[in-house]
Amino acid sequence: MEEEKKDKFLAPENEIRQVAAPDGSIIEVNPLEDYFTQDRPKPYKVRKGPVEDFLNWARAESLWVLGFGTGCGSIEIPPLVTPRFDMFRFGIQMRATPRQSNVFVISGYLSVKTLKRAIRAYEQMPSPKYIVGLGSCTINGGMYYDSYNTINRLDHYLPVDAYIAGCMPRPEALLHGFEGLKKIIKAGKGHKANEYIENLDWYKANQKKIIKDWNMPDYNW
Amino acid sequence: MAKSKLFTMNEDRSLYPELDVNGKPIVDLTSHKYVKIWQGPQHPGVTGNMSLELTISGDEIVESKTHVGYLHRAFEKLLERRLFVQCMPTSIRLCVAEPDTNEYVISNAIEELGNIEVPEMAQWLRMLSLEMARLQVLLRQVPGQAGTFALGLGYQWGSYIRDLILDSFEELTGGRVYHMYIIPGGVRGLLPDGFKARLLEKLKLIDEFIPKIDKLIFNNVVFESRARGLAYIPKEWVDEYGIYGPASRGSGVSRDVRKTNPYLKYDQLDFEPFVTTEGDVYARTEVRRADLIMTVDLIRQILDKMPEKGDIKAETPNVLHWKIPKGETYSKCESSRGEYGMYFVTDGSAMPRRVNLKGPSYTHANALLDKLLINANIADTAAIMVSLATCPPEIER
Amino acid sequence: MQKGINNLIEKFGASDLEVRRPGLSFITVENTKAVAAITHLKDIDGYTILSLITAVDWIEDGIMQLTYLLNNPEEIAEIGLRVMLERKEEAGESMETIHHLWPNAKKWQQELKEMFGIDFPTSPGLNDPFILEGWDAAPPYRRDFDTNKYAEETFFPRPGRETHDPAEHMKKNMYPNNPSDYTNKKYNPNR
Amino acid sequence: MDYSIEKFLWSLLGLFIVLNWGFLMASTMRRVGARLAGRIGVPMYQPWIDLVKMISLKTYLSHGVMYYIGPVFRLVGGIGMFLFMPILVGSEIWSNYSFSGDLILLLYFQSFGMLGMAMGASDSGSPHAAIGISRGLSQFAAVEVPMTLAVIAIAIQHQTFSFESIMQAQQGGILNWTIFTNPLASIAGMLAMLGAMSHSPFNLVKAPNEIPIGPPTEYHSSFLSVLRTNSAIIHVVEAALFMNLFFGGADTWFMYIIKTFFVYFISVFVGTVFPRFKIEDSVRWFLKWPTLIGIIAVLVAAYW
Repeated sequence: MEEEKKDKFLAPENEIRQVAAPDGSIIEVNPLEDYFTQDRPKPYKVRKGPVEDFLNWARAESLWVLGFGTGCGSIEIPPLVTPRFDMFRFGIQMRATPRQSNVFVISGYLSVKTLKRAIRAYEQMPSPKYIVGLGSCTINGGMYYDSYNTINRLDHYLPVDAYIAGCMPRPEALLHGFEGLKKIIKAGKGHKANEYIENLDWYKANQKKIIKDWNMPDYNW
Repeated sequence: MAKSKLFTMNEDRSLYPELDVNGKPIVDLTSHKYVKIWQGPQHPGVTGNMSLELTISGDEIVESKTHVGYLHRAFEKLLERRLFVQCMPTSIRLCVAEPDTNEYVISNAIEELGNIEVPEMAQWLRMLSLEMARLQVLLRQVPGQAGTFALGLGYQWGSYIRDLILDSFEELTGGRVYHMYIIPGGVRGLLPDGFKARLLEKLKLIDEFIPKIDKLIFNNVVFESRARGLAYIPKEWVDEYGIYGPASRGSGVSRDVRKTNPYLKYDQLDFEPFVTTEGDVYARTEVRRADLIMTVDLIRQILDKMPEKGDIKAETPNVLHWKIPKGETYSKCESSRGEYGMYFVTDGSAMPRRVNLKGPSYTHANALLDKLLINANIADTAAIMVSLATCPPEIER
Repeated sequence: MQKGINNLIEKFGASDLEVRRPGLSFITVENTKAVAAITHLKDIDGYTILSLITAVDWIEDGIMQLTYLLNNPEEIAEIGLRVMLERKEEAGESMETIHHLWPNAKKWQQELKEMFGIDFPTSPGLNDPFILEGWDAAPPYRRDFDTNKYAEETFFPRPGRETHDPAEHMKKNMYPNNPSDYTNKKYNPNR
Repeated sequence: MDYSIEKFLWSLLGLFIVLNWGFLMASTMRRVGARLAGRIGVPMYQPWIDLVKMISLKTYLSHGVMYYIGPVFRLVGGIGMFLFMPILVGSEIWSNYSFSGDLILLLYFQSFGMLGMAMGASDSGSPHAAIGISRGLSQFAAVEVPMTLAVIAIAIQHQTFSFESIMQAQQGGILNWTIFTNPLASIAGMLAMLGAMSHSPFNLVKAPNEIPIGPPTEYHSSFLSVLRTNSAIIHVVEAALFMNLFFGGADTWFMYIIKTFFVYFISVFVGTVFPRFKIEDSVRWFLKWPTLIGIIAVLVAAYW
């Protein structure tokens, strides 16, 4: 039964297939196992002391936000880079790729389809990484509490450092939320990424409960 | 017309993949000639949360497929579980860029089926809020078109004025993005004291803004060289593909609900939508620029012609017990992207039976975008999407 | 406008004409004649724009209604063509496809297949996922699919959310002595 | 050439100054751009914080050996350009390792970093990186043509391939600068500079809303900090290269900073008001006017 279900949603490029090697021999390729590492991530060591305090200060003062507008809250993110709000003043910048960003702003509701992409993007970010849940929808489902396609509680799927309430939060609220995140990081508490890795099984079980077509490796390095 | 020559339909296609019966190229990905890349959903060049599955050969796109559904919240299902008054806060979130049109189409549908006559003052105020919403969208969109070519300066200037317009919205309605000003039966409030003078003061900034972006964007050599001839839409496609609004007016077909089916008090205003025949990205940007000027003019006319006082809301039944007899209607208005309609069915109960929203992006972003992107350069995808003003939440709702 | 409707009634046996407002009418045609009627409207009567295709689930009557909204830009008229299909318990109503008339139609049909389970044989890409991904429950827009129940079972509702029926709540808290006051009172901000 | 430890330490000090000046210039330019848009912009010290933060990231992953070597090659390209170009005119301690044919070596080092990046980025496995790097290499090939022509014209004019001699020849008054003595070569060279600086309209290598963000898509943490360090150095050094060739070089550190700032400012200024070219337009543009001017400059220099 489990096998059948898996096959139903497997993307064609991830199917097990025969490939001709350069020397002419035929080899079997299972993309999910051969092309992706199956390694589990390990939690990093959290240090203490003045050096770490300085590094935490640097992490807080240089927040690179992933440019991924997941929901309707993303309409209030572009104003942050324009004259009225100008978040560059506070060392907050937008990055286009998850590899170079540390902050993931989940801007509003997450549909199941987007949650899958959000998990992939989050897992690719280098730690320490932070998630800011924007809007009521990430807290308890908000407006869409009874929708079959949007998640209710973000913290069951991804570790959230800070929530910004409102529907939708104003850009000022976002800036305030970033200030709050900075305080958390400077106090040395911004290690939710470790929590995610320590409780990976719980998170993965929750994620797999709603993402029925899990055609990706367990941890997207 | 000579400028459109850059785009020719019958060039030599011998180097390109063959087409199958549906007109889709037959692409063999194992031939090492093609690469499949995804633009989106996490991609700064994609308008909103959607993605394009592109098969490219070099920098050229040979096949494109739009993927939507990342923003699906099942509005139409949720509205079936809401009272008519509860529909309002939910429905305005259908399209976040221009929520006022949602307010209007659903209020209008409810009024039409519930036989409610909207007072005149309320109609003028509705028109004001719709035009202000269009204004704030166009202030982002016109310079945003250059932003897709990495000329972000105009966008910054435009956003500054847009924030001022949003301030006016806050004065009028209390909300910055979601206003819920238009409600079934009328509107929520009169103009605050001194609102007119302050708004007119802000409109003067736009008069100064237009010559600035003319210099920066429309007379810019690089912008012209990239936008001219890009994503040419022939006139014949307008009906076939269901193209609305600025995109159709860029191709020489005047489609504007405000003119064809005048709603509210649009028949008392003096305006003529701008039409050009070139059909490329530059033409569509020009149309939006003309729309911006026209919207400013319309707001001035509205402020001028509107009565000082009057009823702002018709009497409606108690909203908690409001039942509407069985019926169906299609209520539509002109949004900044084109005709924006809502098919509304009631069955005599306190909740709608079925709501179906039809935004122009549904047709723009699916069949049309797939078609326009073929043979385009991947560098131009963002520009083509923005020129069609695709708004994914109105596709999947 | 009138010509198109007359044609529909005479040639295709359409019935139940409902004129909603000048320029918008709804009319019912039999499902076997629907595609012919749409083709006639498009090619001869000038209804060249397909505004939308959607479905309404009349579960209590056992009817699945399809609505094709066609627009005539010359006469500025719209006709909503209702097609009544027999509703099936387990989805899978079937209707002829019109993707050959408009390239966009296949997307609507794809959506209807996904959301309502209505089948349009020979429509290209009908079974490709469009909006939902990895969906294995019943088509969600059918009336018998309970979205609240599904959401509560699938997602993790945050404890503490209370739902009040507004009518009951107001009766109890605002008009405890005379509930009929509440029912009769009308809201008028001008007063 | 002098290979003493003392010389090496002076060069290292120069590199340190140039690196910090590069960071300061980067944030200043971002502030200038922000002012045009009506914003305040990043704090002056932002690049240093970014650098510390990138190094302090805890996890990183690798895509193979070339992935490591790519940023290092890029950095070597930047440092190499710095080391073989004299910093100040006529100064013994600030002359670095310049020698009589350093101009040729410098042209080579300009492309060295790009090639290293090409290897590293294509190993990172991201299709955007591959597209970005193929764009970058084709544009660079086109930029090199007018650039080399301008350099040849100047070399013919001064009959030398040595920086020191070219800089010395421009001393003694503003009218001795190459931009006045050989305007054609200067125009070709400055147009090529716009391409070499990778600012809009020629920033299609990193075009953020087309191929986010080109070759460094997969680079993060320390790898990215190396790239950032390099870009700080290379912006100053590129500006210094054009300053030395066309604007008379600098005789004090103060002049060095002023002149590199303004040379760099030209490309930022152009970038703020022009959208981005497509790669084919860009290549065509470089092979048209700048190349033509460059050829005329060489002919003029050779046969006048």
